[in-house]
Amino acid sequence: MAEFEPKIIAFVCNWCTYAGADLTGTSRIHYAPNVRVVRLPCTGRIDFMLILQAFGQGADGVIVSGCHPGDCHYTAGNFHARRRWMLFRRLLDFVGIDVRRVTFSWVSAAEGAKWAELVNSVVADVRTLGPYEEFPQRLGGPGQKPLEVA
Amino acid sequence: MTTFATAPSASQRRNLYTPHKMRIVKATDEAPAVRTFQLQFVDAEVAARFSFQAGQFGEYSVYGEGESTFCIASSPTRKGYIECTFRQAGRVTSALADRQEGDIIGFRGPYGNTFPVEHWEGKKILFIAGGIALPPVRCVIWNVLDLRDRYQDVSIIYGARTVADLVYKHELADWDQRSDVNLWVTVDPGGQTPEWTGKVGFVPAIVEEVKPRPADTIAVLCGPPIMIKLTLPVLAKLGFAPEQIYTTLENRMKCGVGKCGRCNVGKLFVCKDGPVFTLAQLNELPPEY
Amino acid sequence: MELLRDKAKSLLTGGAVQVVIGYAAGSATDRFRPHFARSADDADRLIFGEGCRQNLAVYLLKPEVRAMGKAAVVGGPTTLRTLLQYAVENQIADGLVVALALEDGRVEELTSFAAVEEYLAQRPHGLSDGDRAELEQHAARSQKDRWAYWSAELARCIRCYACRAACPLCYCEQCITENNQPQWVPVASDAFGNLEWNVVRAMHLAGRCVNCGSCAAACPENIRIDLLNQVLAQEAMTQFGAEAGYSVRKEYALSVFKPDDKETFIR
Amino acid sequence: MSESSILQRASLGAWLEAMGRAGQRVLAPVREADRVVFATPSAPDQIATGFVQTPASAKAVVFPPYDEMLRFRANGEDVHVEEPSIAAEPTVLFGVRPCDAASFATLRAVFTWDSPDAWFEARMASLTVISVSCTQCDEYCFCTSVGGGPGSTQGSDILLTPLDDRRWLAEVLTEKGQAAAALAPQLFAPANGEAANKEKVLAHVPVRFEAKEFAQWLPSLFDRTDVWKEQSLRCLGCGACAFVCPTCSCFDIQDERVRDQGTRLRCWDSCGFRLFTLHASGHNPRHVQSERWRQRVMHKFSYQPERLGVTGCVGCGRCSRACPVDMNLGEHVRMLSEMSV
Repeated sequence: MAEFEPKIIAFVCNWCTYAGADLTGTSRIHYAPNVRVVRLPCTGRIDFMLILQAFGQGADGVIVSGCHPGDCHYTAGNFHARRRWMLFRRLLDFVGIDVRRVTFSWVSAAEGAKWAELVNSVVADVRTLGPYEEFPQRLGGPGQKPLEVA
Repeated sequence: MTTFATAPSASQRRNLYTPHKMRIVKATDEAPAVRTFQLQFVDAEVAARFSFQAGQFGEYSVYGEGESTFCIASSPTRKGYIECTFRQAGRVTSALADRQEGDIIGFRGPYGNTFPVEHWEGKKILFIAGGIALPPVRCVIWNVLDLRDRYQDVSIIYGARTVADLVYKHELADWDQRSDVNLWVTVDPGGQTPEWTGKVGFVPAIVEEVKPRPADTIAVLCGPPIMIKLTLPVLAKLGFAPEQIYTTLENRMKCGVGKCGRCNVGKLFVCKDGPVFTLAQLNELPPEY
Repeated sequence: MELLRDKAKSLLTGGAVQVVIGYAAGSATDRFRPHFARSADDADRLIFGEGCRQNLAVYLLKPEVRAMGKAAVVGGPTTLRTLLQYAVENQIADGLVVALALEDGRVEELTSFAAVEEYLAQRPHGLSDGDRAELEQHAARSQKDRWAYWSAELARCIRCYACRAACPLCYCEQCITENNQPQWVPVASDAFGNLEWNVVRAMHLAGRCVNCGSCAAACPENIRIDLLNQVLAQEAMTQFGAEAGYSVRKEYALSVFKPDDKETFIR
Repeated sequence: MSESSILQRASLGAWLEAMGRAGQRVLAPVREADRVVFATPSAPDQIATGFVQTPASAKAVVFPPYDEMLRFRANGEDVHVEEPSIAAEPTVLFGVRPCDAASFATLRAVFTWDSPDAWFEARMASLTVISVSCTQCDEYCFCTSVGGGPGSTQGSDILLTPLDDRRWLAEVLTEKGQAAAALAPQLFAPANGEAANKEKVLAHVPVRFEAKEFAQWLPSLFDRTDVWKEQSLRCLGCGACAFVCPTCSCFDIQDERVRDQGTRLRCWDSCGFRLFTLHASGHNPRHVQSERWRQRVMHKFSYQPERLGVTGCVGCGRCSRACPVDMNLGEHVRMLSEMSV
């Protein structure tokens, strides 16, 4: 059986982490291709529901990353996000969702190397955790069990 | 991955919620955010068996977004296709508005009752419509005009907020040319453009100005609630009896077949006992529409 | 009970308020129902007891009740905390509501947010020992057991939204579940839709919930959804020292931040 | 068509096993945590006793909270559509109350009039209802006001009445009932006169109003907005009453999509919700809670009796037990019916 290739979704802020990831590419730094990057204006706009939607559509791991505190293009987006993440992570853990599959980080536009290292380590961690089969899949999605046809 | 069997052909279908596939053969932009689709059934067998009457509606679906309820805007006298006109308002209509010619959408119907056009033979017909409510009236207009000799005078009073909001602009021009149709097109005060030659004023005011005579006349009246509320007294003053006035109600609908329970006005289901009602019937219903 | 009824009558006959929102006897001996007393006779039906659990502050935002004029609302500390959270969220103006705080048979009339704040300051804060113990017991389970419990419990949710209707702080004109472009929270009561709804409900109340228990009391499936709010309230307390409904200062856990908020998991 | 016999309660296990061997899924009231729910009992003693009514109804057997109506996948301009099979699992619903048995007639009236619903018909056809008469009731029950009763046989294939804690009087009422009894004929002994004892053990459910007479009178109350407003002041507008109700059949049709594939679902809906009648223009024919409460009462006690000839309510009391603010339908309807005097 081919080795399990985890699907990782990364929600990143446009001004820092997305630029950082871009720098990773222009610096020819190789990193695991399992990540799919979704760009949002700010971590303040990265709604916690996006994380649930990602898992509900087949993701095995999620990365949420943005500007370091103090660097936010909108001044306070990442500060609010941090508080939300602190509460949301506790709720996910309490409900029994595997919080090891959700990674929060700050990656600035200059930290191309950190982005590569972050993605590689997340992919490695999630690969050991295996596919996230127990998370309920969204109805209508590829994760749905086959239909008993008329 | 499962192999997808195509849906069983119409005849075996017992699941009444599965739509027929229809292809968009022509898409026209009538007004800002208002489009008309001309649709043909993909399955020839369904096309052959399909028939409808003026006033009936259907559930038009965009797979993945849902279904929307519009009347069939074309006349039953025109074979081989149906038309629908809709305004982009919510999730489904926005998805519909993005569709191009050649795309496939779903259609369930025809549902609901009809305008009793055959009983109106030999009478004068007065059509009054406002804004996006012309489509449910237009299907009756063409039905009558395609059998023009069976009816006396045909008058059409149609108004919209602005000139750009008028739908079926080219058909309005056709009706204007015809000698056997009296047409008054109006725009709300302030909605006219410098080149505008039609009337200016709200539809109720224009009806008052035209002073249609009720004798031996059937009135078909559709428009936004405010227009209906202000036009009915005018017709009453002119002597129109509630039995002579027909309208079609627009309620939120999901199933279209009298099951999902939401489109009732009093004890009547608009999808089964309507959507076409006479004013006399509406007057007996509680004010729940 | 007599104290409450007399207080209500004096407020009503004196014209201080036009309606006293309290409880009256219900369909069975153990059932009580919200009661809108607008006359002295109505006031005679007011009672208060162990089974009175629906947070009556929820009615203060209903148009039908607002149309009655100035209201007095009966309740315990969580109802009072709801009033202060309403104040913080600009839902009701000071002086528009009279609170009738009930505790071991005594009735205290509080006519301003400041009075409510002071009354609450002398009462115990945070989760009760019972709530905390129950929460710890749930949290102490293994991750697998927690998921087994919650995925089974949330799968039973029938999405009747009684939790949302009963919660005084769930007052959005158009709830996120009613947005369908896109339909974030699925309409069907499947496993994913239920998980999404219950997490969204808890998160949208994070730092705002006053732990009145109306949601769990309203749930026809008896799902302990109040635990999801309590764990967030506890976390907001330990992480930010923030507790909803104890002050009129315009801040609560997620509406403000501190540049040096400490956390242990962000890389 | 009904023949009575005696069934030893101790022999229930044998009967249930016979049903299982015959490929029937058995659902019965089972105690789970602090609640009684419909589930497959692993043993007969698991079937709950000593309760008046289950919190949720059994309608999910024929009208589940959500149903997949079709699946689709985009294919360029075209769409592949796939329909789920209509086949239904043969099921025995054991231990429901006479009011629940009667409720299937209301659902059948809605789902089969005019254009029959394929799933409902298939599920009803493969359902056998074995109900147990009520020997106790509570303040919320009012089946006797809506044409039912603690020992009513309406809608049941077999009605069991507990004569004492050892024996049931078994009334086999339909072919399905005969087929179920025929799975273990040896368990049924002749009743020889025991049927007369049935009335003695039944619960006494006070009659609160007379539904037929009330149905005539109710339409004239439509315009009494003061009455509807006063009754529904405390109603919070949730869907608990509709979702626990055995005869509520209103549903929503929603599409779920993930990228290029998805499914069309039928989901439970309630007339108490704001979106139920909201027009795209923002107009809402029933925009305040008192109008929605009026619709609930009118639909069950006037429209359905008049249009479909069935009661819209079987008086099981679930909505009143489940309501967060103790809206008691039986009490409210009694008040409305007394207004007519």
